[in-house]
Amino acid sequence: QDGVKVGVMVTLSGPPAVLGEQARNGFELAVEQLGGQLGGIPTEVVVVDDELKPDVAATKARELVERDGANFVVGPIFSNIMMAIAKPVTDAGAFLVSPNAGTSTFAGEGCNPNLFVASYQNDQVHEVLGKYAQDKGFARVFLMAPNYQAGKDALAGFKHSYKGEVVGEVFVPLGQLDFSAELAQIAAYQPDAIYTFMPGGMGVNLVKQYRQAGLENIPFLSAFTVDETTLPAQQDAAVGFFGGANWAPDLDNEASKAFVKAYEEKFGAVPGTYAMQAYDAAQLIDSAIKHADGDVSNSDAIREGLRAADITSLRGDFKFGPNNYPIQDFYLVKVAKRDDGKFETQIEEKIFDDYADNYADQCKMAK
Amino acid sequence: MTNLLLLQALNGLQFGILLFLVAAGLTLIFGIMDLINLAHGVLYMVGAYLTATFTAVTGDFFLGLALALPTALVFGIVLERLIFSQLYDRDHLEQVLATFGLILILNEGVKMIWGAAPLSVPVPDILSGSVPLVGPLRYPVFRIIIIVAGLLTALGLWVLVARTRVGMLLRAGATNAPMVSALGVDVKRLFMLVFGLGAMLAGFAGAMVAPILSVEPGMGDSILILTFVVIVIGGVGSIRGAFVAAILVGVVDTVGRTFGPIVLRSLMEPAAAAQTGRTLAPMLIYILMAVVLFARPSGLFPKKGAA
Amino acid sequence: MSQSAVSDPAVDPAVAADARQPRLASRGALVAALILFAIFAALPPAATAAGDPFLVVTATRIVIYAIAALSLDLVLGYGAMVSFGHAAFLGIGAYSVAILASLGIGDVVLQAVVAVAVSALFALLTGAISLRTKGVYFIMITLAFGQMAFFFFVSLSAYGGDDGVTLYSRSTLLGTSALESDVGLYYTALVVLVAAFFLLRTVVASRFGRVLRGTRDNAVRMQAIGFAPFPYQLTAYVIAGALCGIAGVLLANQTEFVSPAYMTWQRSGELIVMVVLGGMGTLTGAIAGAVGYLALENVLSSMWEHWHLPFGALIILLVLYTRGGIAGLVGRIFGARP
Amino acid sequence: MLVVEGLEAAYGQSRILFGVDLSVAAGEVVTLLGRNGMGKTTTVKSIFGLLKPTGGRITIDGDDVTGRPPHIIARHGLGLVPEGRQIFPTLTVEENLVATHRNEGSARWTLSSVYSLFPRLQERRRNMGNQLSGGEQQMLAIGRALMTNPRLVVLDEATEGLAPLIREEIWDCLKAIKSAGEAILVIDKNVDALARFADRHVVIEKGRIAWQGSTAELRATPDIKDRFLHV
Amino acid sequence: MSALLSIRDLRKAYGALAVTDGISLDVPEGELHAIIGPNGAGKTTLIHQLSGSLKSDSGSVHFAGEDITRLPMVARVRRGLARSFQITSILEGFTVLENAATAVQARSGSSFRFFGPAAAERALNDAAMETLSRVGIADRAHRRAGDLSHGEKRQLEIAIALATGAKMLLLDEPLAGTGHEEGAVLVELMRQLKSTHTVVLIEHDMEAVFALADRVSVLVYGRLIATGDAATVRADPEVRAAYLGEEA
Ligand SMILES: Nc1ncnc2c1ncn2[C@@H]1O[C@H](COP(=O)(O)OP(=O)(O)OP(=O)(O)O)[C@@H](O)[C@H]1O
Ligand SMILES: Nc1ncnc2c1ncn2[C@@H]1O[C@H](COP(=O)(O)OP(=O)(O)OP(=O)(O)O)[C@@H](O)[C@H]1O
Ligand SMILES: [Mg+2]
Ligand SMILES: [Mg+2]
Repeated sequence: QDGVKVGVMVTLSGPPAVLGEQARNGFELAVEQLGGQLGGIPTEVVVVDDELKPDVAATKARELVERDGANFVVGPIFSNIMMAIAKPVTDAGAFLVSPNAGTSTFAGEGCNPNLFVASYQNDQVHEVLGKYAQDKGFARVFLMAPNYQAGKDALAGFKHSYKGEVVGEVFVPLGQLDFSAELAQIAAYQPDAIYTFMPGGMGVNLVKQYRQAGLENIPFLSAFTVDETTLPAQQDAAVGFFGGANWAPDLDNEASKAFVKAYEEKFGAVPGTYAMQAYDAAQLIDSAIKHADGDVSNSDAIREGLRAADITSLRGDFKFGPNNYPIQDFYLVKVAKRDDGKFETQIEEKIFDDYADNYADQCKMAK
Repeated sequence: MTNLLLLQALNGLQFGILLFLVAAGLTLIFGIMDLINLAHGVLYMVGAYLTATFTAVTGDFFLGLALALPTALVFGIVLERLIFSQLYDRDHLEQVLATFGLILILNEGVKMIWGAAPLSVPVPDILSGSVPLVGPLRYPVFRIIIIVAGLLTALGLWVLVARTRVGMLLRAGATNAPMVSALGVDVKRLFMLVFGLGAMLAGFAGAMVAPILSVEPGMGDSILILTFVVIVIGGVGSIRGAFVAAILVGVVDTVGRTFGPIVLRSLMEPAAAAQTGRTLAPMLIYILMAVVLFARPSGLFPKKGAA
Repeated sequence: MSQSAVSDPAVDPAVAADARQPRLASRGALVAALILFAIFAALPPAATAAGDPFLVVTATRIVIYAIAALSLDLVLGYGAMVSFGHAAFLGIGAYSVAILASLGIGDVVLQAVVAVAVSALFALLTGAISLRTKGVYFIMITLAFGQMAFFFFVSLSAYGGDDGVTLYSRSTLLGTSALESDVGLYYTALVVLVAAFFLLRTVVASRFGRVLRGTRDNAVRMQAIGFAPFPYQLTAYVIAGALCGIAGVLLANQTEFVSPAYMTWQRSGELIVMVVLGGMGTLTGAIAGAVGYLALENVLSSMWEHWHLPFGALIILLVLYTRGGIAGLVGRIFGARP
Repeated sequence: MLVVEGLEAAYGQSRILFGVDLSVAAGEVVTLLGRNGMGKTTTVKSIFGLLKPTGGRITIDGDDVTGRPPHIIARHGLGLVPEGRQIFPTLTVEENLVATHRNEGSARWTLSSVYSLFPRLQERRRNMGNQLSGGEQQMLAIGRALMTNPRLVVLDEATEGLAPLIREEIWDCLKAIKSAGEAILVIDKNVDALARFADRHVVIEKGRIAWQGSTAELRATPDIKDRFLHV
Repeated sequence: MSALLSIRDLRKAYGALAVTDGISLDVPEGELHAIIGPNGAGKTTLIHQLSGSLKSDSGSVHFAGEDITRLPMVARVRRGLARSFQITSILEGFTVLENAATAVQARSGSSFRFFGPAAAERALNDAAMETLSRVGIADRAHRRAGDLSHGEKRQLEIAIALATGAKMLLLDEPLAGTGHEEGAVLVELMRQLKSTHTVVLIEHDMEAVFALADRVSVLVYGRLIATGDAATVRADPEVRAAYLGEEA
């Protein structure tokens, strides 16, 4: 079989569709810039919507690898979908390259030779802010996250590197609209800072209401709450709020600058990490195929190629740890309004250098 | 602590009124006209999007609102002509099916027109900012506006349904439309206009929450269930019931969420308390609904004379 | 909107036309079902021949949902009990697999027994409470219980909370690994479907079924002739729940993954949609609905990013221009013939 | 004022009416007689557009209303007291009456005049429609029709379930209506009572007009009743 | 002689309005007892209370010596006390035959049978068919009940009550809405029933009442103002004033 087939499985329906679209765009942009080819061989990209339904995703994933004979599956955005598709994809001998989801499940004992995470291990981003809060000497911090697995992991991650006093720890129902109750508590506690993980629409609600409640004088530390996918809706309300990331559009390196420029021209929106990571995922696959001299059927060569991560990542330093999760730098980012009126996160300071996740050592990769 | 409790009660009240505002249009279409309209949520979304767009164009929230409302009305009437007018005499479940289809269409349509990224509607400057309450606690002005809007809507609806001839004809038509027309009333036209009104109310709710909530595709889906919960707890067909239920849900949810854990901690050791609290919090309103319906199988204010 | 003798909008020409229509209709439904089953049975070889063996995987999913829809039709179509929390049983079934598997009990028969037991118990408890209410109130109170079940599993960190758990292998069938092969799983599901269909078909025609249908029609009258609705409705509810639990067991094996996402209210809604789409109270309709809904979803979603648009439009058209869903449509086409 | 020619109607496939002719002149009282299931109500439904006629022609004061929607037909001055009452259960007695009240201006029938006809309704004015006794519902149905101030009242079994006394009052009321120059089309089994003030009688048999004639003729040919009504 | 049905001081009020206001009455086995009275007197309410579809505020009802005041409707039917509805209540979706057959099923064996088509049970259908012909709508047996004409529905209403096999029937205006011929059939039916059933009959059709009733009670504003045989009641001036008028 000549040529390579890549299935891009991301969430394209429902509110989170915007994340999926960024990832898809990022990946397609990369393929386009590589001349419509990955590893110099004819490339077919199939985009699939996982509908954010694990069982649908599982079936569609099998369809990709078993029927359509995809060699790589790039996806997904969300952890619970990752749980559903990892097995079918890797069992079929194909490679799963995640442009965002990075659950701990596959980072430790559950690590898998055919599963590569091009983003980060979920906890790391939270640790960034924990570390920052620690270094900054915030004595009293208020924590808030949605009441589901990722939310619990988030606060755990923060506390991993924050040792100060947690004055309040609140889990709000998923999809909560009105945060008055929580904001009232915050106002009452008057903490040195709040830390929150409030993805998607919830983040938009929270940021707007936080500002309206007149709490902006309390530092707002967050993860996946103020980023390029939500800023168009938060706008000025989010300016000055903090996030953590492995990259930001203003990162000072050539590749990144070119990428941001190209992306904005093509899609008229500021790219976020989702787009960046998908772009890198494409580069990784490209390099891997090259490494295998275009023979995608040679899994071992492909695997070596991926492991080598012989690419110029948009985020600068990038390599894989023993568990196929990245080792990279992490930054504190801050929301700013650009001269052209658009909003983006900008790098405030580097928090971790060549940072690996805490599960890597538990991974006994079966060769 | 106590004045925090008070504040939370106030927040609950405010959230309840917000819920009623969103449910208002549905009390008309589902409660009174007895049409199970799952598309209520998407109409609410459309209202928010229209407001976002018109506000962006005109640069003024109030202008945007003024343009969005009539547009929503017309939109509702068009939908009524095309689809709903044929659903009145249908089985409830066929209505469910058709309006489910409409949800899919409108959600997708909105995504195609406005894109998947959430939109922004800034709070109008005059209404931004907050007024001081006890101690360090402050209260956003815009919230007060929402409360006022909700109360006015409630009053208006109640008068329309309980005190006017239109209201009577609506209730009559809902149980036996052919008979009403046999007595010389153009039920079709009446229903068309009232449906339009319901759609406009949904749109109004969408417009009012746009500045505090994320305007995004599917924003109506989760709120849809809440609105039905409110109407059913209150007793289908009772405006008063819907209002009381909305407040009840708002308060129970808010206060329960914030003080439930504290109560639990006094009952069991922290870890377990936290765990139970986390498990129960999202169930609260459903437990509330189950309890209410168990005690009062036709809601708090059962419709009088319902066969 | 309630019917009224003044204009009898309910009167279906086909029904008014022929006295023996009901019996005819049910015979038609049987034939249609048999045809469907034949197609199902022939699918795997056909798919292989057509060089698309993967079709079986998609078909398995359809068959499993057909079972769930079928179980819902018993309460919804024949008992006028619109359960908006039916997906909870799907989830209970699926989790019985996951949890038992993690305890080292890997045989599907045992898992199914537990699934049935737990589902039945859940149905018994929630049903007993829900049946105090009627109509829309029943819809919403069942929703409430469905949501409680959902959030319970979301908070079940031991099994991944809302992230769910991956099954490391499919269940064994009486010690054999029959389910490991897709075709094996497919035929197992198909057998369950066919069995369920004929079981329910006899049940609705039985004395019990008659009481159920009578109560749907006019509960007051049924009481006045000596039937208390409650025990019959509750029994039906329990049967439906148990059957749907089995569907859950199969679903877990098909996706080899279990998560609360199987029991969201949206999922319950989809089940209702399938039944109504296919035509309530015909059993065959429920199967047809599941096939129609999932096949359409499958085809359209692979064709166009904005597939929800045509999908929604089709559903609306079906409601507006056919009475009684797919079954009604088919019935009319053939009924029209002299 | 009402002229029905060759009226045909069916429920789905089952045809019920096969060319019914009948007419009611202004100020005239016409009865529609026939056994159960012969098509009386179906005729009424068709006249009011509640059932789309499959054939024939219906004109009111000359203009063709065949197939027009019910409210248009009703606004031509027709008032219906339907079979089986059909009162609105979720409205109070008073609301039932005022909801469809028409021609307020030249109102011959107003709330007070209906109440004086049926004092019982006034006592129950706050009751919901379905919180009335069968007879009270019947009174309400009649009152409701009168409140539309029709020029032609159509009563389909309007005295069903009414106590003898009330029945008498209804007859008197109909006489009054007649003398006020309004027309009446009435279906009722109390033929003798009707005969006291009706002008013409139409007997319908299996969806066809089997006989029609004046009260005098009806009295003159007693076998009519035996043949068609089995009295 | 012991009464089959004996009512003591039965009351039901809606708010201030006492609808049945201390009714006491004995109906001996085999009697056809008619209750007449103005509209809104409380007749149907009394039936509701006797059949158990409405809870009484106070008073007692004994049936065949047993106190059934607190029993639910279903239990009373099972003891042989069945009713018909003034405002037609039938199983519209069923065929006419199935309507009756269902009623027969209620008294013959358990209905928790999940196998074997009920529609094929000869015993049920024959018994049902027999009742249908007794009320004179056998020829409509296979029609959808909802498609019957009003009068036909009224006949079916009686058939169902009859099919329950109860030994006592509470008939609420069985003749209302039936034409002359059908009315005649029903009157004849009730005459036959007298030999087999105890009947409480509510009617506004005086011809029928005075032709059939062994005894007649007159209910006015929730109170029994007179009870006795047809002739005496008919003669009673109070009754004439309150109810009969010139008629009869
Ligand atoms: N909705 C319906 N669908 C089908 N057939 C019907 C329907 N309503 C009535 N029929 C049939 O049409 C015929 C005439 O019915 P209609 O109601 O006109 O009789 P009617 O003369 O009013 O009798 P009644 O005196 O009992 O009211 C009857 O045989 C009846 O079975
Ligand atoms: N739910 C209710 N609430 C209030 N009043 C009621 C209710 N139901 C019935 N009533 C009143 O109770 C009185 C008795 O009603 P009932 O039906 O017993 O009369 P009835 O003797 O059967 O009259 P008819 O001969 O007209 O059927 C009526 O005046 C009615 O208005
Ligand atoms: Mg009739
Ligand atoms: Mg009565």
